[in-house]
Amino acid sequence: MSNLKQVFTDEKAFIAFVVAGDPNFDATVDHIVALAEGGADIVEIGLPFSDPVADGPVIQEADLRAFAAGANTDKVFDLVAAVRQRTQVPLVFLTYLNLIFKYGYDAFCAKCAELGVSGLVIPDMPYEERAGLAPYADQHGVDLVPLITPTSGDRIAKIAKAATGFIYVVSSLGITGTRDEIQTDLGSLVSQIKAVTDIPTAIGFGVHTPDQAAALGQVADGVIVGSAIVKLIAEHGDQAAPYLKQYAHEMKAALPAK
Amino acid sequence: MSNLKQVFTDEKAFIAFVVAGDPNFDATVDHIVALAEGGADIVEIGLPFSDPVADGPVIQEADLRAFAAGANTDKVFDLVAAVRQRTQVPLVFLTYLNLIFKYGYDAFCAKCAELGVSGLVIPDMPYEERAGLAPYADQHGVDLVPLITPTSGDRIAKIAKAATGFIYVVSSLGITGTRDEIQTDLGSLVSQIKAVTDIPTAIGFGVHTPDQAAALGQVADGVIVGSAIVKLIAEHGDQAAPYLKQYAHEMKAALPAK
Amino acid sequence: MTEDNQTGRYGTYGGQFIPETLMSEIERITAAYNHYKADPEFLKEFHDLLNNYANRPSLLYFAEQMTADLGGAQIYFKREDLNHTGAHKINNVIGQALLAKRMGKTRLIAETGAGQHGVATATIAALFNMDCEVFMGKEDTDRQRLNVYRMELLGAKVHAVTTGTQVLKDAVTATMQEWTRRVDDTFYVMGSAVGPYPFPQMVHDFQSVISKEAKQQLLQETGKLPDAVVACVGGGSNAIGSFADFIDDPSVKLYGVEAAGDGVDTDRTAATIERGSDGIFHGMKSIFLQDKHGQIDKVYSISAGLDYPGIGPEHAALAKSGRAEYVGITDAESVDAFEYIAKTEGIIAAVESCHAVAYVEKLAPTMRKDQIIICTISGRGDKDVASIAKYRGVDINE
Amino acid sequence: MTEDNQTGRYGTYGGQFIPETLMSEIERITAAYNHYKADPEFLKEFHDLLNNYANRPSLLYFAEQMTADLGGAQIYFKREDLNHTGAHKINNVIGQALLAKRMGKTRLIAETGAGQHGVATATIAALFNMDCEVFMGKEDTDRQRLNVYRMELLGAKVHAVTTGTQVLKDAVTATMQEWTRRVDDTFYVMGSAVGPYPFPQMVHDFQSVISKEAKQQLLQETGKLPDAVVACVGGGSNAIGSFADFIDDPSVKLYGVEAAGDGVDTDRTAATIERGSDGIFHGMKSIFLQDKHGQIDKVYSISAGLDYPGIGPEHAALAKSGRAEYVGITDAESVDAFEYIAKTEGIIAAVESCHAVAYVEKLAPTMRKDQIIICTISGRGDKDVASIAKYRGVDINE
Ligand SMILES: Cc1ncc(COP(=O)(O)O)c(C=O)c1O
Ligand SMILES: Cc1ncc(COP(=O)(O)O)c(C=O)c1O
Repeated sequence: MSNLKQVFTDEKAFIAFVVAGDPNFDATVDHIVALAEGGADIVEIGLPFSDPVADGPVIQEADLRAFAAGANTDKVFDLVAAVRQRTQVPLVFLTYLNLIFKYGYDAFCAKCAELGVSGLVIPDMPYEERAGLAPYADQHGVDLVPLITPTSGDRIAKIAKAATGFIYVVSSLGITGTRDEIQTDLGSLVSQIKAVTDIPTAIGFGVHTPDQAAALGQVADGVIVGSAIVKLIAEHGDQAAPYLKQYAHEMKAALPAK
Repeated sequence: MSNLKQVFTDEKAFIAFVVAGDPNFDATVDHIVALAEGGADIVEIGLPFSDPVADGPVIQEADLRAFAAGANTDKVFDLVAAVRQRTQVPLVFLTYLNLIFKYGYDAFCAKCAELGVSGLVIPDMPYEERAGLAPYADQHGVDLVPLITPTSGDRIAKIAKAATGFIYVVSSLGITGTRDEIQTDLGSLVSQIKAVTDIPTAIGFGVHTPDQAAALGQVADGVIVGSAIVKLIAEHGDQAAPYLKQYAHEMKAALPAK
Repeated sequence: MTEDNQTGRYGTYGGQFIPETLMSEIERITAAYNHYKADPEFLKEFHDLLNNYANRPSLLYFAEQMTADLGGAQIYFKREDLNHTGAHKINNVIGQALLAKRMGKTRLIAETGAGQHGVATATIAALFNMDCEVFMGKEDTDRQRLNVYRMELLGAKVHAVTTGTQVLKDAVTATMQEWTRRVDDTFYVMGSAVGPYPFPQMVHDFQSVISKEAKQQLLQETGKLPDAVVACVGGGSNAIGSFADFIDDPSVKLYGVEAAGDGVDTDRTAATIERGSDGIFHGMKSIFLQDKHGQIDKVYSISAGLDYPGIGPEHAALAKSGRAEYVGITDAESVDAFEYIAKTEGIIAAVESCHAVAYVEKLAPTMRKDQIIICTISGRGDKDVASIAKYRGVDINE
Repeated sequence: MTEDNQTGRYGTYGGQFIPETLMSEIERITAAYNHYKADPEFLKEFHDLLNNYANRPSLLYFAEQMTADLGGAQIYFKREDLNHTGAHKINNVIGQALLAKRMGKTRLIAETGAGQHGVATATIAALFNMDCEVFMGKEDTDRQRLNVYRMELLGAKVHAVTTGTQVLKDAVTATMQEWTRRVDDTFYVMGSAVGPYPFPQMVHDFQSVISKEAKQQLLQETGKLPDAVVACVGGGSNAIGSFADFIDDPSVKLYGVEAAGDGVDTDRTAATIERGSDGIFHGMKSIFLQDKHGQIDKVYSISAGLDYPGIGPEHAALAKSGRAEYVGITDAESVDAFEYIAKTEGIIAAVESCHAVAYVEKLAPTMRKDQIIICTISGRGDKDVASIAKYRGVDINE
């Protein structure tokens, strides 16, 4: 078990997502540092996969830019090593199970531990399929951050009970991407989780404005922003750092106090 | 019964074919007169049909030229009337049964009689299908010239016995068109006919050179030339008359004496 | 003896109006056919091929959605589209090719319009290991290169006919001419219930499997005869096959549906019986679209398979006697029906067959719910999808 | 409990590797399927639709010419090409759509590569009067406009997928995404024996009608089991259906034939089992064509239906256990086979199926004359004629 849970102890957390290698590896290092400086409590690094079943067009395009820059698992580990020269911000990976499987469950988790990557978010690994990876994650102290969605229903309890680090609460059906309105009754969803665990919750999928951060921060222990950040990178390319820092600052500031 | 049979009494007959209206009606009148002057004993006038099942490409193209000039049954009767102002050469029609059927069997035969058309050659009216037209032809003294072919076999007797005017002996299988070599044993075919009737025989399909005329004239009572004449008309258009006259002269001259 | 009660007549229609060169062969074919049609061995082989090659019996399908939607008679489809090669044509071709084989022929020739009959003939030639040459109007070979290639894949040689109007009737003429040229080893596989006797009769007999099966299937399912049978008519093979076993059941109304193209009253039509007149052509006395002098018309329909200026002589006789009724369906109506049956039943039917479907759409609502219509789906419509798109102005060029 | 002996495993393969958003739905589908697969009413309706809509049983055809020509084992074709819509796909689609209906769904979604599965799904949606949306890579919609229009005729909406490599695997991804977006009224009709459990099992069960019929038909005709069964493998639905009822007959050799494209040793291939490695993708643990990091390859074959970088988990397990053998056939070999079966048997078979035919051409001569091969002709090849012409350099643009 990692230190992730600690992040949520005193403040509502702002979790920022970038795709590793978008638009190139040096830029990603700068972007992560900028996000951390701006106030991001955790940076989620997307390790790009050829067929990202849970991701919308904004992140898919970022993946393509990353592939064009030569992204692969080894390169992303190198990236993390470079990041670690400049910041100790907690890191998690978001990726698909096949990349971890091919690297080897044990080797991948070991590498994460070595580089200080605290957790893994794996959209195509539901509760029922944790058994292959979980022993290695446990052994190396890497959290498996589960997703709970508006359709989870009576699956919530078992997922929440097995969670370590934090729980990724998916705001809406469908795939990643910014949304102006979130329809789900997130209050009820989070309280169902809280009823069985004290692991922190962070809401993602569609979150992009400080107003949303303020509102959702009332409901959960943190918010996760992906597409909105990736859009800034798409717009400003390797010059995006100051914009990201500013954005992180605004989002963090908008979060309510604990 | 017409006077056609008489044509063959003293000489081997040269029978020349033209398509009515190819390339126009005035020219056809000239062509018929020229052929008669050159020595043609009978002129066979093709009344063009949209779908001439027995005709090869040379005559089909002549048909198209005739249609372009406005050919139809009425126009062709007008043509014959014009021809009759200038020559009394024996005439027969070659056409398909539908045109006669649509004009009316009785009316068509009456019109032939009126204009001095002695016979009809109808490639798509075999012996078995004579019964509709024959009474009217008989009544108006128009000969139904039957075709006998290399495949007629034991049909020869009944066809020959019913024939009036002359018998069109088809030299070869297939459709009209000039042929350099005729494979059929025409001697045997003609003697089978001669065994049952004294109606004259004329050989057609593929005949075009004076040499062929000389040879086939030994076998039958006449030769019929279609495509070779039509080709001359295709080449010389409405200026074909002198060439036709010359050609008729050569062919007639090449025929052996009776 | 008048013209009208000789061999091979259907009332005043039919006959053998073909060049003398072919008459001996026609006599041999008649004799052979009369022999084999009563030969148990021949019939056994024929039915074995129908069942184990052509995939018969074809389904009699209750069109539940369409019946409910139209709210009248119960509609059954006789599904010839499910035959191997996708149309009723194969039934006839198997029969004729088998006869050809029995007669010692080694070469099949055939005409084709859009290619359906050509493909069917090439198919059987491949199976029987016989030579095959198909004649097709140049205009059609240009429009239907895919079908030309399909025939070539099956081992056939395809000739583009450049004479006349370069369409189906010219292909028939060219095939007859080829037949007069080489009759010894060659059998002309006639593509519809047309031509000189005994072809219309052979085609009638070989295609009658459609109505024989349908009758038995319907009796088994409902215990009843149909009240109406509806089939599209080009030359009339599918329709005569659909009618055959019901002709002697006077309670069964028979409807032949012709292609009216732009409309029966326009020049762009192929509605032979409504618009045509008696004539003699392609070996038969029948009804043809022709001018007053007897020149055969170039006809028009969106469906290549109905685009023929004549009709089989038995249909002419059935029309004259009133035993069957013939109606016209326009391009527009048939395209609507094409879309309708696709959306309601999930069946993409040949545009030819959709002429019959369109008539069923008119007929069914005028009938009682306890009444039954059998409509023959003569072929599948995959071949037509591109032309329907074109008709609707959709660009499907790849 | 290790990863490899959980729900829905075939040996070490299978599983349910999908987003949490779908897991409750997958649980509902599993429960519903487990209920209905034993429900006599459901099974009756399924078999009734197979027989009276899909046109089953399909023929078991003795390929006499080909058997004689190859001079070895007796060759039988199981003729799925004679099904309504022209391929085996319909069997599975009927089953899944019926389950969807029973679950109260009103909307079907499906991925499609060249269009076969999309057309089959649109067909059943039309028959069941359900909404239908089909996802197809943009590259494929451009190449296959005719099939797009065909689906539209059947009432489906077709989405061109512009993400990723814009081909089949991206269409699968897009369909899964659409499913996560709207899961309540929507059923994802999976097109092959792939995806998260219970899809591979459902597809197995619905397609097993192929081998059940074939076994019964062959026993009836010869009193024997086959010595070998040969079927092409894309995702593996046709092959698993062809194998299913023989898996427990150890004397029957099972051959799955993959598309080797330019060759198993080239980069332009789709021979998953020969060239791929274990991975986790599209909901399942199985074998995939991928790079060493686990990025999925863009694959290649002349046959759009075999052009998938994975294979159903049950095949992965059959390959691992050695119960079935998987072999690759190149484009060139399959095109030769396409022409060969057309010329010898008069059958234009799908180029997918011709991969199996090509393997039969190799296998039969190595077997004794008293031995028997069943080869499944999974679909008809009319759809492929244009691309075969193109492969041969023949211009068929109309
Ligand atoms: C599917 C289909 N239906 C009908 C026809 C019309 O022909 P017939 O009237 O001979 O059945 C054709 C001719 O090609 C056809 O292909
Ligand atoms: C005719 C045909 N055969 C085979 C396949 C391969 O799919 P599967 O392996 O699922 O049978 C396809 C797929 O579209 C197909 O259309």
